[in-house]
Amino acid sequence: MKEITAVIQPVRLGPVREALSLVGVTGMTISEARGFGSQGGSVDTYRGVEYRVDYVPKIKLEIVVSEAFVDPTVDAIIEAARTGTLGDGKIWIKEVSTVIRVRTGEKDEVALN
Amino acid sequence: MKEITAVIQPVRLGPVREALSLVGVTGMTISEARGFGSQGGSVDTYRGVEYRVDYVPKIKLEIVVSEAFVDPTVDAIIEAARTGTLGDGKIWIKEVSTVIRVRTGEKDEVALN
Amino acid sequence: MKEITAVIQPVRLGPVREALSLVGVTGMTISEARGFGSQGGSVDTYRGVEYRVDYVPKIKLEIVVSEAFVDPTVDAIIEAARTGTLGDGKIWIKEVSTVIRVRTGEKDEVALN
Amino acid sequence: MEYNPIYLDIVWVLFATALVFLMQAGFAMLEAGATRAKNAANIIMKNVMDVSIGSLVFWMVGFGFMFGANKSGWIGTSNFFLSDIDPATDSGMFDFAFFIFQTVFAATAATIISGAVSERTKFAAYLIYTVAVTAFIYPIFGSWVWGGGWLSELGDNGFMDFAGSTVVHSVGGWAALAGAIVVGPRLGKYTAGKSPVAIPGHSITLAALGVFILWFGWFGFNAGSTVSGNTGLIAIIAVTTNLAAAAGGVAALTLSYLLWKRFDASMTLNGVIGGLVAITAGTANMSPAMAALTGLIGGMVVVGAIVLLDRKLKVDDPVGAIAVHGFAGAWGTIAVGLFASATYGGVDGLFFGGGVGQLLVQLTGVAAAFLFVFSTSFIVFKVIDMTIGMRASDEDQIRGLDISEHQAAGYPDFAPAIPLVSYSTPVLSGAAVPSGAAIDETIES
Amino acid sequence: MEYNPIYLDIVWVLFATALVFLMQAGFAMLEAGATRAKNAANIIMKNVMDVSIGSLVFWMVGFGFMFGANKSGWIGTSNFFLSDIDPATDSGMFDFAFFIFQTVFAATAATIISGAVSERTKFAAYLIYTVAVTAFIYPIFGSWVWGGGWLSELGDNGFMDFAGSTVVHSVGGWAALAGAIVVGPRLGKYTAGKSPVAIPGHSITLAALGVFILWFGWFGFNAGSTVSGNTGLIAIIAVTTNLAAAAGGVAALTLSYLLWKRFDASMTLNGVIGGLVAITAGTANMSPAMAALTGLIGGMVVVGAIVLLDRKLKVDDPVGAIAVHGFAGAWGTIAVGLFASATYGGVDGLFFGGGVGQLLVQLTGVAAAFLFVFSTSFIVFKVIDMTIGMRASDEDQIRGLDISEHQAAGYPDFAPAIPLVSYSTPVLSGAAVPSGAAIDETIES
Amino acid sequence: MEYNPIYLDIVWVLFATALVFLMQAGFAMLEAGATRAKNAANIIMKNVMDVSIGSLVFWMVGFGFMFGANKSGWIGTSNFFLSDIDPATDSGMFDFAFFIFQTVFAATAATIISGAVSERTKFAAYLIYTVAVTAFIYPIFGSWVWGGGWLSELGDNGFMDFAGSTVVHSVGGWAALAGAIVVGPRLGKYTAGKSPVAIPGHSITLAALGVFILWFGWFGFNAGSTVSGNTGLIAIIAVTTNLAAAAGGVAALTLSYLLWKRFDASMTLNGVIGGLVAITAGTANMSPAMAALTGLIGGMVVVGAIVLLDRKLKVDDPVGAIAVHGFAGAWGTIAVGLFASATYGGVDGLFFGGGVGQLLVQLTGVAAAFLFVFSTSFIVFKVIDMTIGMRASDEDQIRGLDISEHQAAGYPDFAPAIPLVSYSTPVLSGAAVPSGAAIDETIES
Ligand SMILES: Nc1ncnc2c1ncn2[C@@H]1O[C@H](COP(=O)(O)OP(=O)(O)O)[C@@H](O)[C@H]1O
Ligand SMILES: Nc1ncnc2c1ncn2[C@@H]1O[C@H](COP(=O)(O)OP(=O)(O)O)[C@@H](O)[C@H]1O
Ligand SMILES: Nc1ncnc2c1ncn2[C@@H]1O[C@H](COP(=O)(O)OP(=O)(O)O)[C@@H](O)[C@H]1O
Repeated sequence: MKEITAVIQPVRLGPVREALSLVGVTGMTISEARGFGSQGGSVDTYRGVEYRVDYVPKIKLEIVVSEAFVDPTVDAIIEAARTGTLGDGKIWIKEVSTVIRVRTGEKDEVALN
Repeated sequence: MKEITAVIQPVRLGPVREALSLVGVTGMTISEARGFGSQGGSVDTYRGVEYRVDYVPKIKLEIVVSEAFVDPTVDAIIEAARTGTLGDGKIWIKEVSTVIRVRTGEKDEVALN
Repeated sequence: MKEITAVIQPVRLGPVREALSLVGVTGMTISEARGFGSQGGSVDTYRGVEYRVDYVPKIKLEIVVSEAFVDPTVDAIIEAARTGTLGDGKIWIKEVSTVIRVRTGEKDEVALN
Repeated sequence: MEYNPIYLDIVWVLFATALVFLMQAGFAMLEAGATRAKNAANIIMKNVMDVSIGSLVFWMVGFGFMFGANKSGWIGTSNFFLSDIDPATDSGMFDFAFFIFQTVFAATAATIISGAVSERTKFAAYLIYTVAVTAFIYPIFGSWVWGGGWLSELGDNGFMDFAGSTVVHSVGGWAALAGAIVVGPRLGKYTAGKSPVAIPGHSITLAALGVFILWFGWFGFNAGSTVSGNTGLIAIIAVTTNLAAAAGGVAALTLSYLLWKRFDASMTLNGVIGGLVAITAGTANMSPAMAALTGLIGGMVVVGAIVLLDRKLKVDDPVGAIAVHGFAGAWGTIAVGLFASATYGGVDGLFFGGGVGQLLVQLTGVAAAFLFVFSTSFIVFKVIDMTIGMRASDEDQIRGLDISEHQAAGYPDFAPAIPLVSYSTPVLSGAAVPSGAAIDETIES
Repeated sequence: MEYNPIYLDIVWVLFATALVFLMQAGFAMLEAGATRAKNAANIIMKNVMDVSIGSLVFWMVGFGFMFGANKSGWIGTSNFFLSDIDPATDSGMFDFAFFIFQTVFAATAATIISGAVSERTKFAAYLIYTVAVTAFIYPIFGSWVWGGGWLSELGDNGFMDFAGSTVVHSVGGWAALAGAIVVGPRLGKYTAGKSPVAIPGHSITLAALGVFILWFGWFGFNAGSTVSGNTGLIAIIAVTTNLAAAAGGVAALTLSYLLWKRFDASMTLNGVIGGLVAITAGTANMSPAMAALTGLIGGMVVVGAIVLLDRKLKVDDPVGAIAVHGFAGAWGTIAVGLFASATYGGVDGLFFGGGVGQLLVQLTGVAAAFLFVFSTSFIVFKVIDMTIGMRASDEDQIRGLDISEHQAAGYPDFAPAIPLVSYSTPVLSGAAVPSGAAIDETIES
Repeated sequence: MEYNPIYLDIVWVLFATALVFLMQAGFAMLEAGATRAKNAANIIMKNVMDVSIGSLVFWMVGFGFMFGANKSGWIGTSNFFLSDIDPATDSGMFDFAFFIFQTVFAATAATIISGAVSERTKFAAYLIYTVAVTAFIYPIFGSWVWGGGWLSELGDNGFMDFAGSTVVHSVGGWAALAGAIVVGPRLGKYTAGKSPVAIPGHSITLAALGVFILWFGWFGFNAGSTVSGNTGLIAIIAVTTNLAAAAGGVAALTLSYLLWKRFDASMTLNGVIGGLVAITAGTANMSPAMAALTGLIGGMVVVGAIVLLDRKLKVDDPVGAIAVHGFAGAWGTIAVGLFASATYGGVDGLFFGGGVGQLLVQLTGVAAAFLFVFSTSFIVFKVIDMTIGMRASDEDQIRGLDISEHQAAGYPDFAPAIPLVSYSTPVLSGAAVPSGAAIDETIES
């Protein structure tokens, strides 16, 4: 199984979730994050003093999937999250050795359905 | 060493932390998260228009442990976090190659005590 | 490629980001976290009843880097984040199999520049 | 010292002025609370600036157009910059008191609009409109009713609008309607299938604070409209005002519970204001019981109008200003023709044996307000839209107007990145759930 | 125009009415700020509805029970729906002013209760209780003191409660006590070992805003209780009110610093209100110095009562309403028997040579309030509990009443998922730290 | 009943007192909103305690020093604890009203300081200073102007400061300046290269609420300063007050837009207060047009002074109190010498043909205020600093004063860990961007 981490624009969360549902992903965990990268932040002002806000609001998705789902999941995210502008985000994939569903104690693939 | 990620119901955080202390886990990092899964969200209303809140509040725990601690840790979490209702959460485990304590520069197992 | 997770004191975020820029890290994702560890929390009072705040505010950094960057990145973080007091945080490293830039679909090392 | 009743009059008018002034804080909190955190700085800047600009403009020209010598019956033409007021006399001083009371009324009419066009209107465009409403639109209509103009001459008693259900509230409400139509709904407010999407505000506590402050201010708004403290009328006005507000809140809560089986906080808050707006016209002409009834129906009108605007007319009004001020204001003005009782203010309405005469006058005034204000406001907004543009870009709406218009977040220390509410999946009772793709189109593009 | 003092009376009463009305905003902000974010919409809905329902019910029946013709000395029996007021006369108008002033008083008594039962009471249950308190409990007790009833006949001067330390505040406080007992403590408030757990509120700024608004409103509450502007008494009342509030704040800060070595913000805010509640009875009968002393002790009473209720009696009062209104109200009423001075209001208390007579009358009134209000409220709450149920389920309390009762979060844009404060590990000074398992049981099950 | 004008005077003074009292809520919200969430409890505690302590201390000694018998012209020496007031007479009652009005004025002067020293001053140190300012510094300077002292005797008309641009606001502002200098800038406010770093406040909505409440309160502050309701003057005062506020807001918005091409919310809010502070001295002596001009310039003075203090003088004033109260107060006092018009208050300023006489008197008073208040405050703050210490440690500032001084967070339910704004990278227009290392040193060490 793999864990797919995706950092996306907050406004793309809706479409990404819809796209994931279509490819059969049934669960995920999301959290607020702030990104630093080529997109750059904004320059704000407070009483005449400017300051740079370096970190751009992002949403981080963590999705654990079985091997067979990795490619469709990644493709679905890319398609739904892409706007073509700087800051659309990154996806990265790591190996997961075990998954457990707390409620039932089921393990691995079974825990993911 | 392993990283154990656990997504649990916010209200179980207290018991989980107590349980972890009992099995000897001395550190962890937690963060707010929102979960999407079989639990489903709620249907709220705002001036007569209903809307679905898809994401359910969750707490995410990240705990880095040495091999010997993996099973006791996972068992402790499951026991303390389980309520038996939909949405109790998931636990998943990944391999960690290096751990460093910032304060001292200590590495790996030593960094975890 | 590797994913470096670093949990640091919030007030060290500025210096860490500067230090990372100097070693050439161009992107990262940060999020709010709360830490539990040897640092301990504070004991607050509310209308005469004391309560312990167990979790200390922390910032979590997630940085995906190619192998060559792992050591400079870790060293930069340690140096900039260290204050020498309890609670300076932990760094841990995991293997990443694939990285994709959403905007372009570029993969792996290329996606990281 | 000899007794001069004018001093108690001035004291009373200034007391009322202060209370009405504080309604600006009420509107600011209600509007900010009922919209998203990312637009909070923009909302409060609109509120601060409409009272600032409005105060200056009304002093320069608005007051003259409204209360200056009015030969035609259509507009006043003197007393600009208060040039007719003599500061050497006590009656001149009373005139200053009257002027400042009218100033805060004008500012109220102006600020009503800010809520309805919030979260997607450019700041500069809003400032220009504020000038138009406080310099011309509000004063001209006002002169017809309170400045001795043609509406004040209709029928036996003239058009009756004691404290401004129509003159202030409907005027604000219909201008808000024009603005909301011209600027269009917020990005993401309607799905491609045109179903409304709920976009809850960011703080119910601030919204409730705003409502309590408005209710407080309304004691000054209505009872101050006697512009005299030497009259017992102010007591019955306070009674009718409070009962109508209470009844409006109860009605909105009950009706929304019957419709949706929920104790809807936002509707209840709007219902209270609806009750207050409704009683404003007849506050000095009704018995307590009729006032409660007027407020009760006012609260229901608000619920109905919100649903009508949101679902049928597809007019996006984030705070409910059009329903509350436009519709409930019209209802309250009509109610005078129905429920007025000679025992209280000398005039009988239809249900108290006064016939339909006054009712027809009331309907005429309500219609005149709608036609004049909606059309002139629509033109002004359209002209602004075609020149500097009314609507913030989609990208700016996504980032929030705080950053895009003011380069500074309203809550720099607390800025949620996750829209915790998933605006993209409305579950409409009885409506088909729109497909994901359809929503996507509307919201993101 | 001839001079008629009634106009200044009406102006004064309406001024005071508006200020007392705004205390609703004060209570709403204080209560919302002192409770958790997940219950904010519920709290403010309770506040909006108790003033709305209270205004209507008090108009229908409450005012008649309280101030109607009272032959028995136990209850008024006329003037329902204000049927005895003649709108044609100035004195009828004054009666309207008196009525609206009394209405906002009744609403104050009602709203006190909402804080004490907050975060775990069903909304419908609360609404029913609001009807009971504004229709019967408050008016009946009120009739004994202010409606010419038996307490007003006791001793030489009758039971003295100028602006309602007992009639309004203790009545609210003892009803709150009954409610808090019947509904039980919030989920997680006590460990299995019955140690109290601190559950801090979500916004100290809103709580402080509430306290400042209450302090402001109290100038109307106390000085308005002359129901006349034609008296210099209102000036000394304003002085004693302010000094008592100040002294209450200083006392609570100092005492809590002595006890716990902390500058406790929440206690200080409660201390200010305690000072205000305490001076309310004797505000027109004491020297400034005695007023300061009454407030000082009032602030200390609040600290003591909070500890007593929270630790010994295990009564969970999230906002401190019982301590502040019940206990400090009782203290302030007794203080009249001790500190009243004939120089100020014609009556001497024990310390000014008046003997124990008045003190005994004061104690009788305080006891009567407790017995009548606590017992009737307890019965009403019990009946509600046995029929529709008072207490929200554990699951609903965990999710928060905003979602469970109103299907809408108070802060949809900012909803913290992590309870950043770990409610499960109280560190009680001098008490054993309870074991994890024990807490778990109480909080989660 | 015979007519006695004193009752209307008392009613008016108490009305004004209540409004001025509420300014405490305004300051609390403005200051809390303009600073970071982690210091919110500390800010509001300072505000609650300065009015509490100030009320007590001013009653004990301050009022006597300010308004007691003043033979020397330099300080009053009687009426401590109000010992000269006779409660048996109506005029004694008026004296109580006068006293309570002056109390809330003193509390205003005290609370101004809390904002300027916020986010890094120890709570105990602040309390001590509050005693000094309300017992001595404010009353002594006040006695020179309003207590029949030497400034009131200068020139033909004495130093003219109708409602306290200097007596209250500049006194507060210059004390704030001394405090801000002694305590030093907040950790991280200046880079090693001494460039200012922007540290935005945590809630623009609370800040705006504060400004609206202050504007509301100012109607009482200025118009109440007649200490009589039997005068038409209160009407023109309300007019000039409102126009100046409006003009101040417009000026600050416009000027900051010209300078930085941004609709700066925080500057605009400060500009409104600047307009109000500026008109306070001349509110009863100017035409509406001159009042608007005074406010307009007041708004610009605020913008200029903020930039001056922040960038050139390196004085860290988180809420802009020094610019708003010190500088705009001085400007407004001088403006009386320029714009006063005999038509309004009997005295002509320079531009109305009155010559430079009054202007010189005004300048003398402004200078006296600065010299006396700045030097005495500086000494008091220095003594506090050398004994118990003024400044919270760097570590305490990082954690926030809520935890370090009060052991309780202001927002326990919502506590952001990430400083979402990156305070460490100021982008100064026209200034070199300082290097990371340099900033690091200042901020973190
Ligand atoms: N090396 C990295 N490790 C972790 N997250 C990264 C990294 N680089 C970028 N990110 C995340 O991806 C987001 C988008 O990256 P950015 O470089 O701004 O745009 P793009 O990916 O379109 O080139 C960043 O805001 C950050 O959250
Ligand atoms: N595939 C997944 N990847 C990551 N997190 C998941 C995944 N599936 C579920 N979760 C997390 O676990 C939580 C509980 O899952 P859910 O399916 O609702 O209930 P249960 O695990 O009891 O069947 C979700 O809210 C989500 O946070
Ligand atoms: N085993 C662990 N797994 C994950 N995070 C940890 C672990 N131990 C500590 N941490 C994180 O590191 C932070 C600092 O650890 P702590 O033990 O308090 O101090 P130090 O690392 O200086 O000894 C904690 O607050 C927590 O966020």
